[in-house]
Amino acid sequence: MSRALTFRNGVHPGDAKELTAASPIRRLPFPDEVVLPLRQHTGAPAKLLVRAGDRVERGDMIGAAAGFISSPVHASAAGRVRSIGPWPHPSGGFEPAVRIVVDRYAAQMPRRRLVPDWEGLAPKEIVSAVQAAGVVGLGGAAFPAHVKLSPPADQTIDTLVVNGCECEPYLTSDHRVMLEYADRVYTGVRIMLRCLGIERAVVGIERNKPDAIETMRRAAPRDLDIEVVGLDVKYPQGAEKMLIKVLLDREVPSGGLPGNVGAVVQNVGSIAMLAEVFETGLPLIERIVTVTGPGVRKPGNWIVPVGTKLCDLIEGSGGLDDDASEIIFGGPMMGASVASLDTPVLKGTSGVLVLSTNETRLRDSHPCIRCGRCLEACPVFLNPQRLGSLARKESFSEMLEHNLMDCMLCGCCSYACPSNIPLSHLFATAKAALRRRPAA
Amino acid sequence: MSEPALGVSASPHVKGGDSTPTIMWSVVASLVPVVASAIYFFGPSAALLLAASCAGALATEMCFGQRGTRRLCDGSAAITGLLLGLTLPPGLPLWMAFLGGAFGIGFGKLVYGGLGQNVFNPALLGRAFLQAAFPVAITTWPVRAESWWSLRGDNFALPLMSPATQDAFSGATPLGLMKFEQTATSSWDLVLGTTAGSLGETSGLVILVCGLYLAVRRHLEWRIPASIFCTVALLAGGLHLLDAARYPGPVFTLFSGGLMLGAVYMATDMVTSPVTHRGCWIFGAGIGLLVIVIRLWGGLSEGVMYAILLMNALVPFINRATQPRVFGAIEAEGGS
Amino acid sequence: MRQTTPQQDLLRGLWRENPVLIQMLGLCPALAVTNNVENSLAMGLATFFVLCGSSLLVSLCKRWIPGEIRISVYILIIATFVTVADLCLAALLPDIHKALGAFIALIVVNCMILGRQEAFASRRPVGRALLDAVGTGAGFTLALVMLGGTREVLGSGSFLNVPLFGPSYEPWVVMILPPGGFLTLGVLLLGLAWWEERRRERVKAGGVPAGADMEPSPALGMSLSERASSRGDAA
Amino acid sequence: MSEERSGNIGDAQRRGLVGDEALPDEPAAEPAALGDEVSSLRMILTLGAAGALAGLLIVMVFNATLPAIEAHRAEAVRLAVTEVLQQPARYEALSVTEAGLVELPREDVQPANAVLVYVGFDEGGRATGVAVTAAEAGFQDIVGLIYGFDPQSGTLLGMKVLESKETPGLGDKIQKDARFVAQFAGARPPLEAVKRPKGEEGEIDSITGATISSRAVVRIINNSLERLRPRIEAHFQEVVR
Amino acid sequence: MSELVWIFLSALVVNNFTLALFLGLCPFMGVSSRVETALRMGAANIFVLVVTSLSVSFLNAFVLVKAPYLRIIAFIVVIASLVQVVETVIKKVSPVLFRELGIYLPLITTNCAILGLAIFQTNRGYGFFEGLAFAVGAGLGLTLALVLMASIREETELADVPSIARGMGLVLIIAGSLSLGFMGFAGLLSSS
Repeated sequence: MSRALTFRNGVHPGDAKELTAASPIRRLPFPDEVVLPLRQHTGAPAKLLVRAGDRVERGDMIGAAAGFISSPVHASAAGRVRSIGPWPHPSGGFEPAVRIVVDRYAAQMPRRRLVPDWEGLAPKEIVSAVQAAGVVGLGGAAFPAHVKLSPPADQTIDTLVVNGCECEPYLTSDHRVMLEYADRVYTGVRIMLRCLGIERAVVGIERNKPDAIETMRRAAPRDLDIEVVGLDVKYPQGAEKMLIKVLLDREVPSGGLPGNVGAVVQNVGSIAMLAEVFETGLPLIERIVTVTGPGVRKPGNWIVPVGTKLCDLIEGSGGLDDDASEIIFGGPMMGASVASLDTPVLKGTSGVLVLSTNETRLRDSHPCIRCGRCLEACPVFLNPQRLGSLARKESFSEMLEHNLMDCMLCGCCSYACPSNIPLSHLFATAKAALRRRPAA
Repeated sequence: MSEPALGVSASPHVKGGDSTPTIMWSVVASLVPVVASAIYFFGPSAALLLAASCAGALATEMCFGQRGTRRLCDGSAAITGLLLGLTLPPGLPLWMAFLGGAFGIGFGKLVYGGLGQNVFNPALLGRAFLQAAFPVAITTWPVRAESWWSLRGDNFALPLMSPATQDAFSGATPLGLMKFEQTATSSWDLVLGTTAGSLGETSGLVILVCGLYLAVRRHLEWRIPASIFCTVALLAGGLHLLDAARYPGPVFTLFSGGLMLGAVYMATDMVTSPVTHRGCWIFGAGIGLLVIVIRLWGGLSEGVMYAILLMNALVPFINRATQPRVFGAIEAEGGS
Repeated sequence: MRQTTPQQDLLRGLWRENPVLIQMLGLCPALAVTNNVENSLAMGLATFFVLCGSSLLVSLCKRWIPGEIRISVYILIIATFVTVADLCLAALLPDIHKALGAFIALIVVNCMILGRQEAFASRRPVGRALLDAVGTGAGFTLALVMLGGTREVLGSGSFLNVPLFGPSYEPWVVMILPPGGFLTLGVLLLGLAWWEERRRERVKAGGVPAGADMEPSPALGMSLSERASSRGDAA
Repeated sequence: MSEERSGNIGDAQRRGLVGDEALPDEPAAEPAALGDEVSSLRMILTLGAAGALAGLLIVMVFNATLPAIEAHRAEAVRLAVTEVLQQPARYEALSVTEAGLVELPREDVQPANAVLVYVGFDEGGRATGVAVTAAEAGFQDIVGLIYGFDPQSGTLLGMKVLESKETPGLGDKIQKDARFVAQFAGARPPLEAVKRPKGEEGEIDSITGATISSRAVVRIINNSLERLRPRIEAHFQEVVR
Repeated sequence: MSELVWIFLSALVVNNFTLALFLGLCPFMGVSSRVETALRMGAANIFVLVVTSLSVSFLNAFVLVKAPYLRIIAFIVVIASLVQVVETVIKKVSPVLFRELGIYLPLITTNCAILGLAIFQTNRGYGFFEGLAFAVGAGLGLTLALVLMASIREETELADVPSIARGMGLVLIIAGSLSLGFMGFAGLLSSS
């Protein structure tokens, strides 16, 4: 096979996955309290359905989807709603959230099947079941899964791209899922193929996970057209556009979606979750989180209820090291640092990374010397150098002319910048400023 | 569990290895062998001149730099001073070297707002100023000195005063010999550096090795020197084939004058070279072309400095023209 | 609309609205011929002559010049005076005439002169127009001599051809070459901007009334009463 | 109207030349008194009158200054010619044409192919040499010079640079370096600029650091002589006054 | 032929109108903040310079032989009216071109480069073709300087230029640096 096994540009951060790559997925004990923000996904926040004092069972819907691109929120543990109000959110601010005091003595078992069995359902029915179960992408952005399963009529989808790259350093939850739940992944693939009405799936896995490639190859069902491809290790290999370029050699048009080139991309964790929802009959109320980093005593991959607070998660992982200095939700490249240990794990929280003072030592920022490394790093071929100097002068509209909107905030430019200029942060700020500005 | 003090910072939370001061100081470090060979060839004069030009550069940066002395730590002023010193003839009065360093930093860098904002290479701008201001002193090349310890000219001329011993010492560079007397210099002398010339331009081989080291460490954009060497070698080779008597061959062209120093250390100055790979190739080709034009058809025997300065002026234009095609942009729409 | 006093008309062009240093007009001669004081002075005076002559004439004749062809007539008048200046210089000071060369003829297109006609001489009484022309012309000459002085002192080590530093002075040849012209004026402007900035800071720090900002620089030897009167006008 | 006006002096006005005092304080400056329409005839008359006055003035000044200007020019020529012809007793301006060295009615209007030269004579009225002006590109710009040539001995009598913009301190030595200038007297063309003279005839020791300018001078003389020498040599003997 | 090439190159780079002779400084300072504008201004300049050169050749050959002292007046009048005529013609013939160049044409009348060209051409006794080469070289030279300056100024807009250098001070220093760089072309093609 003469396929280029990677995309152009990108960066090579050390992957640091050895901390947890060998830790099997284990369940942590239920916490005393779960906090469920109503905004856990891309799109409109869920509409609140409960009031303080209400008794909820595990799997009860407490927030309803507010539109097509939205997703419901379910109680992840049986208990009583203590209060509803602003709560620290991984995005940095406070968001309305439902606090549930977990009932110590509840069975925490499903009363009845909340999600129907998928076999025998029409594709349309599967999609609405997926939405009702609150399934979203688990890779980070938490894009509602049912949207991906119902492409617009003008797009002809021919391939499902299964994203097993997990290119962010440190994180290993997808890796473990592929090792431990390969069959479940393929069940999910089967469901997705059914919904999309297509036959073909391509699995892309970075080569730093040879065991996962091996397992996935072996587990691939013979009746489906499935290809498992080992890819070069490079960040951001797992970005949709990069992955489609590598696996299908198609370039998603600027401003377009994978659907424009006939592909749907979903990461293995989300696909496994899709299958799990139908298997267990429970909506998305728990997920696998990698807790890792030099600042935590016992790193591992844990299954926890959505809404588990950071402090409980850390405690389950043996507590913080003495020189732990920063906690990040997500991977080190795109994840956001959180200030409060009360921040809850969301549906989209793929990992919690605890860095120690060694990694977070403040580095001086220097003037840009136009070395061009950001251009060499940018996977979408922007000119971050120019964008950065425009951002400094706040010429946002001129930044648009330089294709700011194609930036996916992958952080490669900041990573590569020898002058330590927070480029992707500047771009995020500029994008936010432009979004706030009334459309001109 | 006690609440630890948690920091919050913007993503990404990991960083690549290089930092700007690292790059700068590694360039300075790679200049050490070049400086050493300059001192080996030209004795105490070389050391004095380098010190004077560095002093000029650093003093100006210190007095007028925006954030005072802190900027000195990034090493860029030191590089400017060293590079300027390396382009000067060994017999130049020290005050001129000092003036050149001050001019380069002041008008080549600080008026634009300091490091990273300048358009012209400060060292070369300083050199061009000196060339225009003191055309005689800066084209006076010493002939071989009696002992290593003797000065190679009137380094200690009083400030604002002419050097006393100009004519007695004047020799000629290989390029001058070629241009004005049609006398070739042997390739071995050129490669080893046993010729007359500026402090840093004689030891082509040392510069090439240091440049390779920098390129391997990725502290230097290898495309620019590669492009310059290719262009110069091709053009010189072609012309040499046409008329061997009139046009010198590629080896002579590559190793004579300041081409090595210019291509490896001056043209690759990150601030004043294009940011795109395509731009770097164009930039290098432009320098190569201008070097050949000025050397062969111009009035000066050496044109590397002017070629780089002129291409520096074109860099904003090259950057505009070579904007990468954004991922997913329709081919027909082109770059912008 | 602001009324101006005769003093203001005369002094404005000298410094505060100096055609070269502040308004950046007539740069072509200001840079091209200022490689020594002698040429600068000659150029300044020739321009002074043309400016005064044409201002006077324009102001005298403004009544009879139809608006539509105004500019053409001005140019004609200016060109006439320039030709006169050119011929006189050639007759009286042939060496300087040779040194200035084509740049005497180029006084015609010095935007400063046409600008003064359009902005001032064509709207004001003869006396005022003349005052303004004298002030502007003197300001132009002053700027030229400043430039020429700097360039000659550094570039040739002399002032008005009198050597200043003895025979072993190493001249900065660049100063009498084109780059020296650009750089000298650039440095002069940097200096002015720096001085202006410092003055503004002093004003801010010392609590001097804001009106003081508008007054012409005291460095030009205005008496205190004049300063007071001009401040009164400006306010 | 005022829009159009600002367009006319454009650049100057846009950059604040007009300043604050230019506000239309005196609309009288506009020819309002004459009504809105100004007839074309009036315009033409005004322009014509202005032009006529201008012409008159210029002609007057021209006539007044002409003698002085002519005198300066003649003096400059005299200085140059006497220098490069080694102090002839007198000299005359003649034209080199195909017919030989002839006198033309006007010095400043030369027919095609004719070149103005100055022929010097000794006391006895014998022609001693010709002074020729020539100009070509030098290092910076055109270098104009005059040289004296003695066709009988075939040697140069002298050279003087009349016009150059060569680099001060380097290139302008072709004008100021007496040693360099002196070499031309007695040199036998065709000349050659060399770095280290070997004592051959026609060698000119070029100025250190100003090789290009030195070579330019040599080239200008060589080229000019190449063109004129046959004619001058053929007809030189005829010129006796 | 080589004479024409030298005249062209000399006007283009060696004795660049703007950077070495200081002609056309008004647009160089005023119209050089954007590259697009600079390009248009340059194009308009080339055009007017060529037209001027042609008419100056004509005037010198047929009209001014008799009255050299009327040179300045004749040139300026002819240039001014020519520009006016050209403007009108362009407006009629090609509104597109007029939109591109039109607004710059009147500014050019008072541009010293034009009259400078006329006078230099006369003083040096250039004929028709020499004048043409001179005009094209000078026009391209002006455009080159203008565009270089504009692209550099666009770059410095993003820089932290110290407050005292903002504006013309920096522009003049950039011009000086460019002028230093152009000194490298001295002696081009005349070194034989």
